[in-house]
Amino acid sequence: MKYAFFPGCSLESTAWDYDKSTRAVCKALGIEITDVPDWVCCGSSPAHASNASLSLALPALNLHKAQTAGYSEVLTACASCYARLRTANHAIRKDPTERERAQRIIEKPYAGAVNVRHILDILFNDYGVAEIEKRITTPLKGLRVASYYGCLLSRPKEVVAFDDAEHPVCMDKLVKVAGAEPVDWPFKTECCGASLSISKTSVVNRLGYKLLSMAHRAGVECIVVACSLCQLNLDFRQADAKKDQADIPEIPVVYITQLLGLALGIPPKDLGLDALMVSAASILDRRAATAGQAGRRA
Amino acid sequence: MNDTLEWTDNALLREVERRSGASVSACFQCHKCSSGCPIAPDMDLLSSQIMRLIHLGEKETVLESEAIWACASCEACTARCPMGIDIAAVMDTLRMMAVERKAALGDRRTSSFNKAFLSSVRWHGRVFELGMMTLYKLISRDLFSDVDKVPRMLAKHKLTFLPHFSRSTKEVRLVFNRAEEEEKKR
Amino acid sequence: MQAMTSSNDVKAPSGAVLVCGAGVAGIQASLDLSAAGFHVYLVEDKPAVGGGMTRLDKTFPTGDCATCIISPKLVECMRDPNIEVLTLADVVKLEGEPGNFTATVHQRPRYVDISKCTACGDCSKVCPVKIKSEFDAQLGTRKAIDRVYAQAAPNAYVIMKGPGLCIECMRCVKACKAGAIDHDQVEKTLELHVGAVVLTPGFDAFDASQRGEFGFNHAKNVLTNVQFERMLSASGPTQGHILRPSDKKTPKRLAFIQCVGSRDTGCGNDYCSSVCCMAATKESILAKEHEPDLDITIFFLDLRAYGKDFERYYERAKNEKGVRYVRSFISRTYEMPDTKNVVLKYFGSDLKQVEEEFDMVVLSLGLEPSSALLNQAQCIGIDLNQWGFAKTEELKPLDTSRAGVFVGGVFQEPKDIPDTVMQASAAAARAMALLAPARGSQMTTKSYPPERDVTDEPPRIGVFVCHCGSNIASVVDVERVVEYAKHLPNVVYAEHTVYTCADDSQGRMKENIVEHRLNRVVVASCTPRSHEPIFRDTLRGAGLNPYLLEMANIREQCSWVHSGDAEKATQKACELVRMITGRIAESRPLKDETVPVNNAALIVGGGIAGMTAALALAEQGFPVHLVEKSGALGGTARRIYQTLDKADVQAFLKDTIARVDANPNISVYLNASVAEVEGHIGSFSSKITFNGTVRKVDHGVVVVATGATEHAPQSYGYGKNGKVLTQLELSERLGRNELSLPGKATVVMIQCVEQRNEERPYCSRVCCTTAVKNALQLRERYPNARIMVLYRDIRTYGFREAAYREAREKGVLFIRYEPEKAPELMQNGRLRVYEPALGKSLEVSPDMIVLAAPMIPRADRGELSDLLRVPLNADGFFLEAHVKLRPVDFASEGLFLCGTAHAPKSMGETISQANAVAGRAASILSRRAMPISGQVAWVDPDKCISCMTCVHVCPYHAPSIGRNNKAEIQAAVCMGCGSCTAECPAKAIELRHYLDNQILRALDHLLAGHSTEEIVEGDYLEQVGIAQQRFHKGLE
Amino acid sequence: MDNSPVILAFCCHYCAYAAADLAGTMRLQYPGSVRVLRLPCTGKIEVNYLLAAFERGVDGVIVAGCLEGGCHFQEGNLRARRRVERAKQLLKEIGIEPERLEMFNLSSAEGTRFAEIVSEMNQRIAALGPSPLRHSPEHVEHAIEELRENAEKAIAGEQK
Ligand SMILES: Cc1cc2nc3c(=O)[nH]c(=O)nc-3n(C[C@H](O)[C@H](O)[C@H](O)COP(=O)(O)OP(=O)(O)OC[C@H]3O[C@@H](n4cnc5c(N)ncnc54)[C@H](O)[C@@H]3O)c2cc1C
Ligand SMILES: Cc1cc2nc3c(=O)[nH]c(=O)nc-3n(C[C@H](O)[C@H](O)[C@H](O)COP(=O)(O)OP(=O)(O)OC[C@H]3O[C@@H](n4cnc5c(N)ncnc54)[C@H](O)[C@@H]3O)c2cc1C
Ligand code: SF4
Ligand code: SF4
Ligand code: SF4
Ligand code: SF4
Ligand code: SF4
Ligand code: SF4
Ligand code: SF4
Ligand code: SF4
Repeated sequence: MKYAFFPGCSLESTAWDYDKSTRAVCKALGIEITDVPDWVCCGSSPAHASNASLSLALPALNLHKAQTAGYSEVLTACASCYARLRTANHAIRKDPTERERAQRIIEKPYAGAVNVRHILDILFNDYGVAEIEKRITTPLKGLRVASYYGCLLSRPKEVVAFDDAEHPVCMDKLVKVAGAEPVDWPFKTECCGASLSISKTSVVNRLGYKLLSMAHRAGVECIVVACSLCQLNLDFRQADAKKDQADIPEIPVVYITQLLGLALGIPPKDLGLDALMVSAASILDRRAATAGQAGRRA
Repeated sequence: MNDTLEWTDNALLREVERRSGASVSACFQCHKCSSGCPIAPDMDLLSSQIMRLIHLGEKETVLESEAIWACASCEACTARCPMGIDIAAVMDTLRMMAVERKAALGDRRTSSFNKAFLSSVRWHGRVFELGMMTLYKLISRDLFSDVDKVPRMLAKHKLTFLPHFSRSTKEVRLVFNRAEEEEKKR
Repeated sequence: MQAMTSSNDVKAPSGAVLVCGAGVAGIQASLDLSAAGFHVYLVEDKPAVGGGMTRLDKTFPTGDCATCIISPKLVECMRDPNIEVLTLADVVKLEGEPGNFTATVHQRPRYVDISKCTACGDCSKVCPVKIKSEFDAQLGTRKAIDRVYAQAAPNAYVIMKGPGLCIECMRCVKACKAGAIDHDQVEKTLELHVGAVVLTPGFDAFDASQRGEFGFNHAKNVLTNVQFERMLSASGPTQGHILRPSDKKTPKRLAFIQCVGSRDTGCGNDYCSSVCCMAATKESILAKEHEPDLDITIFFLDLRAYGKDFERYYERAKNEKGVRYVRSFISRTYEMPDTKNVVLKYFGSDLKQVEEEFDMVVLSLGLEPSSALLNQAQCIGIDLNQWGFAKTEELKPLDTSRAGVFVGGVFQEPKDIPDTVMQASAAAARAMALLAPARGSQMTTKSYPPERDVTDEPPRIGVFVCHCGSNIASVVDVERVVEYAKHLPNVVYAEHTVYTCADDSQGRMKENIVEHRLNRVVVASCTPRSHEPIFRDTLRGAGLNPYLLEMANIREQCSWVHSGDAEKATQKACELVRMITGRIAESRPLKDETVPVNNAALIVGGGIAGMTAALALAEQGFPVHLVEKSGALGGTARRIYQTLDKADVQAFLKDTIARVDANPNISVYLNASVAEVEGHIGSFSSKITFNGTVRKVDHGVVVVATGATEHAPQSYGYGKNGKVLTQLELSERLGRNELSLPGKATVVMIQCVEQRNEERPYCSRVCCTTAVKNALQLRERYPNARIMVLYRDIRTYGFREAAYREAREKGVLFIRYEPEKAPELMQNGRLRVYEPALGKSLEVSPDMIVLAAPMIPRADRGELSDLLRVPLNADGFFLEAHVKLRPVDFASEGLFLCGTAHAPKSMGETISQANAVAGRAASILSRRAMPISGQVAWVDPDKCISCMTCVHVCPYHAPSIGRNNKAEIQAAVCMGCGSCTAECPAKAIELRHYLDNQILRALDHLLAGHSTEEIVEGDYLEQVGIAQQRFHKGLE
Repeated sequence: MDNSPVILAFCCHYCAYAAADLAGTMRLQYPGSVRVLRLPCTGKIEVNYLLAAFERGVDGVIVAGCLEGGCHFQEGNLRARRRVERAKQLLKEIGIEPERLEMFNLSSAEGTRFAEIVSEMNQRIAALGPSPLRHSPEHVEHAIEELRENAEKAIAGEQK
């Protein structure tokens, strides 16, 4: 399995741990990923919100680079990049005027031939839980985990969804394969305020609190995410979100690649767990408890 | 918003429909969008009310509203509207129309952030977070929010003092220029 | 009158009709066709007939029990020798032409022989495979071999084969004593020669998982309305208890979400399902009756209470039952992880988002066209509309795109039961008109030996006790019952058989009747509700009068309910037999009489309804007297020019009038009225006055089609201000091109003017659609006009919803107003209205104001009501016999009603109903004589004291005071209820077959003797406390 | 035959009798004391029948008709209710507990309700004890025997 990897700006900075753990997990599973040469920012929501042509062209430029490098599948980990690349690609494929516009701006003949894929999709649908299961060495037994998909991986359904848009399950299945216990909760696809993270912190904090308290109500020990914005809003802003309401304990918010990495036996530092604001110590303890037993079996 | 509204004509409705590609006129005021919007508690007008105001041609009220800037583009509304109206796209369109109009915005923070973000991309090819944040704060005059976070982010290596550069910066600048040209053509 | 064509003439039409889909529509159509002299093949996809209605608990707007309404029809249908029911069958090909079709039907195997299965359930008991019950919408369970539901017809079991179903263990084969099971059955192909096809395949409920946001299949306490109906049903999986699936507790807060899968472009169903607003209202009322403390909230968009008496029902739910109606759609459901409660968010009345928690949520699913038929439409050769329903035209609602193939029920458009029943009768009438020459050509009639006169013989009773396989015999000691019976008074013969209803047993019964000179027969077996007709037929075959049969129900009411105590059950069986032998000793032979039928119809009112009914009857060959009060035919439709689907109404009207005038069977009386009506079903005699003359006519039926008019509003300056007109006036001006408005005119339409209020608590049904139609026409002519519709609820039910959307898309502005803040026309000519979703007022300067004025009954309706002795409802419209069972009949037989005289309705609906009347009337007019049941009341003139009590008591006006001043009961009119007999102070009336003697003698035998000498102490203790606990079946 | 109570149930054809059948189809279990007599409609119930039943010694009488408003003959069940009330009055006057007689309304889908009604009445009657007019089983058998002999005589007479 070979993919061109589009890390995107956040994986280079605020989400370097996501970058690190994605690369580590792919390596451990034998998924070959190579960075899109000279990739540029996808424009993210600012381009989308202020200049439709730009939000079409920047993804097209990147996808064309991947195509030129000989790839037909581009892998992203950041859900926002995924959504932007996919939305632009969808428009380019479906709508000839959009296609022509994109080609005029980037001055390249890109016509939508490349597939944009998210790491969850790859792990769940291409690689498959059965294969992953074979490689699990230290299952996180009994760890109660809420999967949080957010909105970017679910909507619009026709463009981005690779799972049930209202009740997605793929991350829960991966959690299960990691030996942990996926917990059903109602906010799987609720919005965390993603793009408002910097400009409207009060809104993001309110939404963060809602999500965290619901996760707590569901009795989870950890939230797993697949989007750098979600992680930022729930982990980095967790203290702020709970400021006025001290009724919920700290809940670590980890990337699915970090959780899976642990179960695959990858050392925590190779997964960037030290970047978390809310310590993942509780998860590590859980792993330690089962490590010996699992190690014997392996 | 005035206390008494006046139904002028369908001009605003038709403009928004043309630019967003969404059939706003089909809206039958079921309020499903408003009831599912995660940001609704922080909005001065709810999405279904915005649809109604568009019907009524209340251009100023809509474009001055804070709500269009509060929208997080989560598309919960679009995904579930029984009339298949892309409400999120309408919000995008309204934001663009509000910026074009060059009058005071209902909320400048989001648009400032967008400006800062894109200028970072324009010059580096990728986002340089620290620089972008500084720029954002200058434009938005929202100087103090989040300043406490910067040291922590630096400590966790989430922010760096040096920008990342793509090797395609020149190409990117050209793309920006051409995209702006394209937008004007619309 | 009926032309019988010889069968070797190939060109002659067939006298048989194929009815496809056996819901209430298919059953009604079949019964009507059979009654009118046609053979019917009733093809049903499922193993049992009955359709969607059998799953409902009670029905709006009357609260009638659905089972009570449909069960008798099912029974009647199953026993009708001219209706051949083919279950598990599909039509795969239809060749030929109107009058002569060949239908190819595939019948899937049932693996159980219907004729042998006694529905004992032994097989099901041993079957190891438990599956979720489709009938109970997955709430309950069933076995791989089971019956579809308790009262299923045909009353036979069926094996479900396929993955996860029957594992072919063959235990059922061993268990079945009747030898009914055959695992080797294969699909059969039948070729049926029919003259016409009536399609009634109905609906499937929307698949709730297509709209995942509502959480169906994810949140445990989110149910569909079909599941909720099953839950409310006393015979459903929870025995009528409202229980949350998550913890089987009674919920306290219940929410309904309306329009799930309807009015939804997103899932392609951008039509309204027409019934779910009322169904939710009904389900709320019922739920409140079950659990008075339940708080119920209905989240809705527009409340579509448009039908007869719906508005009152809705008001009752709101005001009397305290059901809360909230006008907001719900975006998604959130199941709380700990409590499994469901949180909903909505747009509250303070114009903010509100969050509220509920214990349970019901989704009001929409109706989609039958998926089974979607696949077959092409084979049948009919066009479907964009949503997959049958394609029809507004003014031809019963005709599909293929000639000779007619349609009725939900498959034509979503509709409720009364409209379904009506339209089914109408579709049947279309088939009757096509095949009129072949009427009676394929009817099965049985011949019987002459009846033995037993009047002077003392009773000689034979008792036949049935084992019913082991159903009775495993509990009741059948042989002991036989021995006991042998010693009962008048019993001369008794025996027991394994299956008394089996063919061979019945043959033997006939022999025994002859051999032992039996003149009374008692069968102790199952319920007479299903088997009495069978055994009555056996008696007739043996030359005995059928009323000399009695049944003792020792299965349903004995062995099955006392299976734990064989001794008591046996004793009870003996006593039941004893009681019934007492009764039968007093039974008398009864003759089912006939009354001669005059085959003409009198139709009062010459609007669309009257003319359509006249043509439908005249084309079947019946003479019609059409009486019109005004100087011209046409009625209200003379003022309407276009239908919603743009058909030319005036051309249609002109054509209809021409056909009426040209038809030699129709006599039209203009400027005429009916002065006198006498007689009863089959033979009426009336006087018509016209042009100063009086004509006496004889006829067999009466049809009331006197229509309705538009009320002249008093508000908004109507009548004084030239800018103000009614919707009907606008229709007229648009049609005549008499409208002149400035190009940029502002037109404001105000809906619900002077209606849906205290004075007129009903909805006129047509005005919302008319407004949409007129707005669209105005938009076409004045592209720059501003058109605004002020409404309370837009009631564009069914496919009219698409026009509502079209109007919005074309820039017509719809603003809702609340009755408390009604639009206000100010002194300065400006109109002000409060926009509730913004909380602001809106002002415009209208150039024209159009009022939706109510449709009101005609001022002179009382005269006709008195003349015909037919009732009016509280709103002044004529009142049908039974809203659901007999929607076009008056309570008195032989009198019918249709059109807007019945209730407000559109032209298309009027046409359907008028055809329905023709279908129902044909079943009377097509006979030379009407059979009337022998079980009727009779007055002994010697005892009658002429007090008139019976005249007042009888709901059907059967008794009257006759020549010698004594009461007389017209047998043709009497329905045999017995109310008069009980009320007559002189005890002068007897109800035949329920004579006082029969009842008293039964009591004598139950507990014989009058003396009170030997009074004993009872040993009751063991009886105390054995009352069965209510139990709940699994609710997984 | 034993001395357990005997309850007579007058059931209308369309609803109550159908519900009794459904109770059987659902295999519900209820006390064996009840005997059902079918009528076309409860509107046929006469005060006379109710009294005659008590006179002959039944311990309790159930009158069961359609739901109010759901009568297949419009309002027979409403009339029946009035007559049941009248009969109760008369019973009271002659010293029989009026609670021995009760009218119920149920739909044909309410098999469970039918079983409940029987259980309810059975308990009520059991608590009241046997009717003061109740005869011994031997007496009943004896009376039947007499009736049989009379009938045989009649048949014999006819044959002569
Ligand atoms: C939840 C709910 C509550 C309701 N409550 C009420 C109420 O209170 N009052 C009221 O008036 N109405 C109510 N309705 C509406 C009512 O159910 C319908 O009006 C009525 O059932 C329509 O009857 P039908 O015969 O047209 O269709 P159906 O009842 O659907 O019957 C159609 C029959 O045709 C069969 N069939 C389908 N396709 C084929 C085929 N290809 N070949 C052969 N057979 C086929 C089906 O198996 C079925 O037996 C309710 C509906 C729902 C969903
Ligand atoms: C205001 C209004 C607007 C409407 N708009 C539409 C619409 O846009 N689209 C649509 O499809 N439908 C519409 N309708 C409904 C449509 O008009 C009716 O469905 C249809 O015309 C009814 O026909 P009818 O024969 O039942 O009654 P009518 O048309 O009223 O005809 C009844 C006839 O009976 C005669 N009559 C009355 N009393 C007697 C008597 N005692 N003896 C003899 N003759 C008598 C009358 O003179 C009349 O000719 C509207 C109705 C109204 C009232
Ligand atoms: S969900 Fe769609 S139809 Fe409903 S109010 Fe919002 S935009 Fe209008
Ligand atoms: S896209 Fe915007 S308006 Fe729509 S639900 Fe999300 S935040 Fe609300
Ligand atoms: S055991 Fe036989 S007779 Fe009884 S229900 Fe089953 S198939 Fe029918
Ligand atoms: S053969 Fe099939 S239906 Fe019969 S008992 Fe076995 S599993 Fe059940
Ligand atoms: S508006 Fe129509 S589709 Fe919606 S619930 Fe009411 S009847 Fe059903
Ligand atoms: S305008 Fe007419 S059809 Fe519409 S709701 Fe009012 S009364 Fe009913
Ligand atoms: S109630 Fe009886 S007495 Fe009175 S009129 Fe009728 S039959 Fe005669
Ligand atoms: S038995 Fe019923 S229908 Fe017949 S006359 Fe008496 S009251 Fe009327």
